[in-house]
Amino acid sequence: MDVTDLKTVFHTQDGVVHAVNGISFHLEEGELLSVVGESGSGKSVTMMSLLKLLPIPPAEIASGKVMFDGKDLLQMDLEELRKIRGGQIGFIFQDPMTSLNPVFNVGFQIMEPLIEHMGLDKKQARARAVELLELVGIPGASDRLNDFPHQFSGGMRQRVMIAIALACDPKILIADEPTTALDVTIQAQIIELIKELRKKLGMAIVWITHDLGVAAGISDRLLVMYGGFVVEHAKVGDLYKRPLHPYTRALLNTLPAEGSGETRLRSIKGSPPNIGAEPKSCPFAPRCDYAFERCHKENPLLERIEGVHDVACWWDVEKEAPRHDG
Amino acid sequence: MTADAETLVRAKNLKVHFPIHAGIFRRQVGAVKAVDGLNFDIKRGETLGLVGESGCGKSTAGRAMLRLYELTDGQIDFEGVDIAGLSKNDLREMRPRMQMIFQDPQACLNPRMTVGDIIAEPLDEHTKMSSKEKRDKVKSLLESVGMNPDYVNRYPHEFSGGQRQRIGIARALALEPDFIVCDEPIAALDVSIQAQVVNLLQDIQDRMGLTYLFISHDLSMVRHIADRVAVMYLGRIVELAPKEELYSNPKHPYTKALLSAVPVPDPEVEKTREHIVLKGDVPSPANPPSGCRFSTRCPVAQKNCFVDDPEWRKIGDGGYVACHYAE
Amino acid sequence: MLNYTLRRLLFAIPTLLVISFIIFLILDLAPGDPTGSLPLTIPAEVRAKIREALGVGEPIHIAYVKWLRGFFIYEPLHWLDQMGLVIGDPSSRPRIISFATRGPVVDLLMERIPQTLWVVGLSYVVGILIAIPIGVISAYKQYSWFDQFGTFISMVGFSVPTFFTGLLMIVIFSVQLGWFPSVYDTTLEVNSLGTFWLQVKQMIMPVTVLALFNAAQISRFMRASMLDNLTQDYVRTARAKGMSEKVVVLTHVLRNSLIPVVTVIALGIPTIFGGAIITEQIFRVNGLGQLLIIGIQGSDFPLVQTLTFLFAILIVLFNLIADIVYGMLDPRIRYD
Amino acid sequence: MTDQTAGEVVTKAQRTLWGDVLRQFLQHKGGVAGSIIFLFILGAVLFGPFIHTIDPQFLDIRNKNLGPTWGHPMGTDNLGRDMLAQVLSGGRVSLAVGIAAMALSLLVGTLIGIIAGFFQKLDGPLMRTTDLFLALPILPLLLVIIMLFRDSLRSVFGPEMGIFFLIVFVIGITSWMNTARIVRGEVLAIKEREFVLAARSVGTHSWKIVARHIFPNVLSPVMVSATLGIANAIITESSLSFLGLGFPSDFPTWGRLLFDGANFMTLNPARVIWPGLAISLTVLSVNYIGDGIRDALDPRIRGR
Amino acid sequence: MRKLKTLVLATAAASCFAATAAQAERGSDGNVNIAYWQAVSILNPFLSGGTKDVEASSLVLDPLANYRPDGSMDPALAAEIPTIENGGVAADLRSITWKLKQGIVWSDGTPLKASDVVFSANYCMHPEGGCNAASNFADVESVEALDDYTVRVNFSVAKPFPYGPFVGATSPVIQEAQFKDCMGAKAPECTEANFGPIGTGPFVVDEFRANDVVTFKANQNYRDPNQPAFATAVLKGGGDSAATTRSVLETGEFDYAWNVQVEPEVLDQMMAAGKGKIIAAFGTSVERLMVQLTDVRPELGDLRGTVEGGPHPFNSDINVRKALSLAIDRDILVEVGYGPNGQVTCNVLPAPAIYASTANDACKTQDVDAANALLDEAGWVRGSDGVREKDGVRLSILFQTSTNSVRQGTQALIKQMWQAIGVETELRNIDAGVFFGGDQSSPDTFQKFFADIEMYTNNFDGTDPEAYMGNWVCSEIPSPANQWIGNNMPRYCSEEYNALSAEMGKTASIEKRAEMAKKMNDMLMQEYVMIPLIHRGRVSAASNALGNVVLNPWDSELAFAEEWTRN
Repeated sequence: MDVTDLKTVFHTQDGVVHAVNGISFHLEEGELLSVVGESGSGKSVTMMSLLKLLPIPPAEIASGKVMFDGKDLLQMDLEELRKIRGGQIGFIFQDPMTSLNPVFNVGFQIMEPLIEHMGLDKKQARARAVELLELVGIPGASDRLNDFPHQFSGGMRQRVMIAIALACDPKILIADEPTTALDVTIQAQIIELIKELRKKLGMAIVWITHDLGVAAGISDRLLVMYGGFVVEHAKVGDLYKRPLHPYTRALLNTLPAEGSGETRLRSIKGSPPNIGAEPKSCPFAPRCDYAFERCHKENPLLERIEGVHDVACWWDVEKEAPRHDG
Repeated sequence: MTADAETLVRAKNLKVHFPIHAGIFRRQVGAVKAVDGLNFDIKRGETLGLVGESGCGKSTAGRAMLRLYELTDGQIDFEGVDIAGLSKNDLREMRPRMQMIFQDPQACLNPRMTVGDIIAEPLDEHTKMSSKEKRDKVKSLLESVGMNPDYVNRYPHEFSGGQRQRIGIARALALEPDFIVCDEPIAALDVSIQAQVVNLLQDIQDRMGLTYLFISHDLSMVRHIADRVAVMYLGRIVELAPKEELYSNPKHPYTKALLSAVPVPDPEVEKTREHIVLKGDVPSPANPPSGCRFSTRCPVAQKNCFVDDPEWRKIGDGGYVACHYAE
Repeated sequence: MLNYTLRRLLFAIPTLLVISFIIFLILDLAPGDPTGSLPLTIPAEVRAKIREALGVGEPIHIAYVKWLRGFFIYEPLHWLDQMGLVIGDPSSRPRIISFATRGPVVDLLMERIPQTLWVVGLSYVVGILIAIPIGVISAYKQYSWFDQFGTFISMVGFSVPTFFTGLLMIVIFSVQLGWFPSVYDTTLEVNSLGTFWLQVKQMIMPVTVLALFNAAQISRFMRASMLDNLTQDYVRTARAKGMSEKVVVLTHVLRNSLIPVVTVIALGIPTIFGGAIITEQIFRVNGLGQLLIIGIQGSDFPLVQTLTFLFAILIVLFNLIADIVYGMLDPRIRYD
Repeated sequence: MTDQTAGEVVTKAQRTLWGDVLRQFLQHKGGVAGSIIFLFILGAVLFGPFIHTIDPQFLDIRNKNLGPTWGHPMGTDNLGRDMLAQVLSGGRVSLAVGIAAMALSLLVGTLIGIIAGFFQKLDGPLMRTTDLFLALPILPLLLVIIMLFRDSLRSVFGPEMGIFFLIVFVIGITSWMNTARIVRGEVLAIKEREFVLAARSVGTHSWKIVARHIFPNVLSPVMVSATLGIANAIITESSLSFLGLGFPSDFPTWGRLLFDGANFMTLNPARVIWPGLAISLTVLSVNYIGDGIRDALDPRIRGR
Repeated sequence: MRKLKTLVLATAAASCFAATAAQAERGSDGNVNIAYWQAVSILNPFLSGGTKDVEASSLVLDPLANYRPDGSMDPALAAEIPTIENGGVAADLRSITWKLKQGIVWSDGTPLKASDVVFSANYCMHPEGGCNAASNFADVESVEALDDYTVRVNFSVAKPFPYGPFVGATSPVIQEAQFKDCMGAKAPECTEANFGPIGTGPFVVDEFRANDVVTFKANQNYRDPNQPAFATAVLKGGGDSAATTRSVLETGEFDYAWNVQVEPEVLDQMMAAGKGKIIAAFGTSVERLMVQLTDVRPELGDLRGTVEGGPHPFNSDINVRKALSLAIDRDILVEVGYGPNGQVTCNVLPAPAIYASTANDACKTQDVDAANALLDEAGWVRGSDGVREKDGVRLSILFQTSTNSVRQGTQALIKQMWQAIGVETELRNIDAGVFFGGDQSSPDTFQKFFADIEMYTNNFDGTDPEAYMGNWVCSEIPSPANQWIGNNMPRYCSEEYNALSAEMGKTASIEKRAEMAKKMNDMLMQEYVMIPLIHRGRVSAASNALGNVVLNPWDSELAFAEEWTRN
């Protein structure tokens, strides 16, 4: 999958909100790409935009191309796109409590895409659903098909969500903060599960999270987003060892380091930006310790530094000097 | 656990059960044992971290400490006074000395009140200040939590999550309490904001000599802020120890699992680290397992764990644990 | 769920007793006299005799106990008698007798139920059938012209009194066009296509008038409920699964949106039995509503007491049913 | 860099909550149109009689059943009364009844809803009372109330005001149940919100919690039922006129005008069109205002 | 409007003649649809709740004699009308002997016997039965069967007008066999009999739905082999007067609509559809104002509205009463509310013709100036607000009547007329069931009359005014002592009037009786204790397709339904 210059705006009564501002990235087969950012950084909106899952209006995908299997998803009509959704690309959402329909049993909800996309009859779909539940580690799968979402615990519900997303053997799995609403021990379970499934099924995964710790453990590559932009992009090892964007650095710094003995945490001043009008400057500039004149005037573009390491900043933190002179 | 002058708050056999009514006549058929026998004390000026997963009863315990829930059993000594047995009026007298900071900065501020009114509410209740005095006090409180004092006439929805949490803190500080229960004060905040709030809490503690009960599920934050840490599981404390002790040398298998589940923001470490993944879910507090409560999920459980309730025993240097096999 | 239902049922009994007593008290206090519509040529002494014979002046507690006994013991037993199961001596059990007709009130009610159910009930059904699609489309296309138009029509339907719309329809369709009868024939027996057609023709106008009124309210609820659910996370999940919009809206959202609406509908059912007083009067449907108004106008206390109490029972019952239906539709409550 | 200065400037200009609601309301076309029409009607019935000065009760029998003329823009009825004057003066009554009855029903409904929601022990009894009121036969109740209180009210307030109070009372007392149910549900939800807990942790008295924290937050559903309540009360009053209860017969209200005119529908359509239009427009506009308020108070919409 | 009236009368006359001419075969004319806007509750007229029940049951039950539309008596079940001349009425006026027609059978085929007549009397006179025809049996000592076809009614006093029992639809003959177990307290329990009495009338009950509809079919045993012309009849109840009238005149769904109370202009419009006609006839009904002569201020408590409570603050002044009457333009009231179906009247006893006085006709013309002069003279001076007052008493009238749109129109008109003479009026209308009911606890009954003026219509059954004129003797004054039972609403009390009333009860000669009745009428009129307004016709609507329909103001409108035909 290849995404270029994706822009999504929301038309609200207070004016146009630019949630995603020209994002480009690609996803290779079988890899795990993490998208990291705070709330409001546009990471979820980006992923929703790929498959036009946002309510239109108020949302509008202003520009961009999403090439998948040689076709632009954004140019497809809804019927074609439907086959991709659920069929080729599976989705897992943040809150397993509300993401499952409370009035249908989980069997129905798993079988729905199977019947829709794979043309299975009810019996086959049921058999497959049992397989899937077993795959995601729900004991007593065949009995639990008739249970309703509220009869599952949070972790189990997320497993059901995963089963639904995996139902049609998708090539890509997009996981939107799948563990944020879960407890640490349950989070650990889910992460283990995803790792296993990845080994078994070999699909590509986009993993959206705000937790740098989680991302560190599972990703191949990372995208760091801020204010609707990708500010840094690197392989996992590079990013943690050598963060180039001041935001990435600050973010890593705020985490209480083990045994550092520091009495105070290092924080980022201010609060995340309210996304509004089309940004004309670096969105991080108001909170940035390195911000200089240019940052307030011009929006930095993502540029390749070396290998697979891109950053969007006018300041070179390593040299402690502006990246370009002029 | 000897009583010394330093102890500010002490919980003894603290129990909060919520009755379950069922049947045609709504007879009580059981109880959700949200908090089932806690014993700990908090020394003046220290921060006790209380960690555990959702549903383990840590928030209930925190609220019970301020007697926002009626206790089923046990007592809470606040400077030697058992507040569990106080009358409503006496309790009201005590209120200014202990306050609370809440989890959800969205829900803990009344959306229809101005910031000034919100912060002044405790002053209305417990002081006889003139409105001018109140206003000045509110302004100074706002300043002390790092907010512009001109914001008094604004409404909560105009602020971001972090700012709202500051307002909540200002409200808790208004009566200059000795003891504050912080109920997951950073859980709903963005990573970059969490640090700001934690720093603020620490600053205030230093400045005013406060005592905190810091409830959180975020082990790394607790590690940063707390002096001692108590780990809760299913209505009980399974381990309590000074933080270095607890983090470097956890005794209880649950504490060990919990610590290993926390991801480390370092891919190198993550690659090599061995995670203890617990099986299954937390049992229902309405019907906790017999014996050790953790026995159903414990990787090292033996036969007697399913039968005998482990005793709350002292271990190591100032630590306590409730496990048959911890050493 | 069962326990809950039983508990509510048990609670309903004292509630109903209190309600019945208060209804009784109000009617006892209410002015009016069953001899009011007698011709003035009948002298006052004779009227006094008639009142006496009817038992109008009885002390309230005696009348209440008599009525309670009649309603809860004698009438059910009488019903059993008619089923062929005679318990005790039927002739020793006085039934609740209407002042005006000197006939058993319960028989009167039974006679009225068919046309009330046909007309008012059908109008409710028609109203629901109109309202649900309107509500669904209005919500799905919020602020579209369809939504605006539907909102406007339903508000007009709600705001124009039925005595006006009813008369307007009669003037247009009965007087000017002569399409439909203005008077409802309660004795019509449907036994052929011809009589069925007659029945349809005579029901069209009253059913339309009432259905419009009902549809107006229900469609508003439906719209609100749909709007609530359309923004839920599970809708996004369904779309992400690649479900067609039809399935998303008509299966996932509709099913959830119907839960509160069905409750509202269930709570509205007692009003069917209460009849639509004004509409029944205009088209002379002579159902329960008309019976009630005649009873009130003629100060026929036993009739009014029984009818209003029946109505109270239905309200309490359908409150209960609404709760149960809610539970049945919503698995979260069903398995509580 | 210290975070003590984190009190960054709030980007937007200072806005009060109600200012926000108003702004949002003004975006709602239906709501704005409704408000304009409602204000127009209100203005017309309040000030109209000063411009159109014919006495609505004056019978001009030689000029009965007139169509629209310059002197009688809406014609006259079968007793020669001027329709415009009657519609204007009837509007005063209908609107006054509508607003006052709505206020009463809201007051009772909100009070009972709050008490039932907040004090768990009273919940059962109060909700059963609500059932009771739903089951009350309105017509006999009205007769009883009119009989019991008419004379005393008449001597205190005069015939029209006395009946006005009675009608308002009856409509109010028989229409609060829905509000009570809605408010109760709302209170049950708000009661669990943390700011109520926060107030309790401060030691605030129960009644103060209700007044300060619960009541302001149930206002929005109450406002919505208020608009519906006005419409409902106007319609109920017209039904009372239909049943011959209510104001003296020469005292016009919209409902009575419509009812009296119904038989003259084909003879003199103006007799039903104008009062019918007045009722419909009022109800319609008030409903749209209600819609607007609901949307404006809906945080999900406002947040967008 | 004038034209319409003559037309109506002409039709009435024509059909009178036609009645004997056109003869169809029984059951040949199919179905007749009759609309009553008050639904029928019961078909036992003795237990009925109103006129509609009596009239509906008159299709099934016959009395011994009916009144014809011209006021004469028609022997229905009797062989002839008993008179003093033919020896049927005893010379001492204390008994009347009826002879039944031979060969009359009940609809179930059993023969009608004198014992049935005796039973009917006993049924109604039973003290616990609550029979509403009991007044027809006033002063009846006993009823005995002399043989199978002869019945004698014995009175305890001399009865100059002995045609109370068994004359007119209110006191028909019911079948002993059917009702013998329904005497007294058991009367209400005989639902089946009350809903489907066996009679001797032209129709038998096919199906009865209380308060809704009655279907009848022709009585195969009816005494005239050719009657009724209709095989079936449907009597549908409910709606309002305008609606039932519309269903005859405009939609043509019904053949006959009872008791039309619709504003004249609306009626004209309905008639324009050409489907039916209005039939009207004038009986004794007079819409009148009653003037309260006693004080009704609430602060009097129990004495309110009683003679003991003292005289009325202003109504007790005859000048006021007279002025009120003078100020009313009755023509306008007729024109607006009644059209051809009302006539201006100045008498409370306007008919039959021999009883009608002409002494008071001056009231037919309104004279506001005279009224004003009268009040000025009597010392009632206009205050600043235009309302007259004297000694602190304002001429402010509370004017009550029953709820009915025509009455409310009349009220409004009168209010304005009185305004012209400086009298302020507050209108009140009360639900008819309360107003005309005798509820002791209600302050709103017309008997308690806690108002200054009240308006309603009254009349009398049959053609004899004796009992009616007896309404205004002193003993008829309603008061707490007699549980407010009494017909003398104005609380008028005059020894002279009492004496006249008593004398009339002893007088047999029609001419003398007429003279006395007129005198009593004039006394009431000149004292202005009652202010008559309109002599009201009974008005109904009939389809053009219905033949032989005449409105009968003296008896049930359906009393001669057996003569109806389909044109």
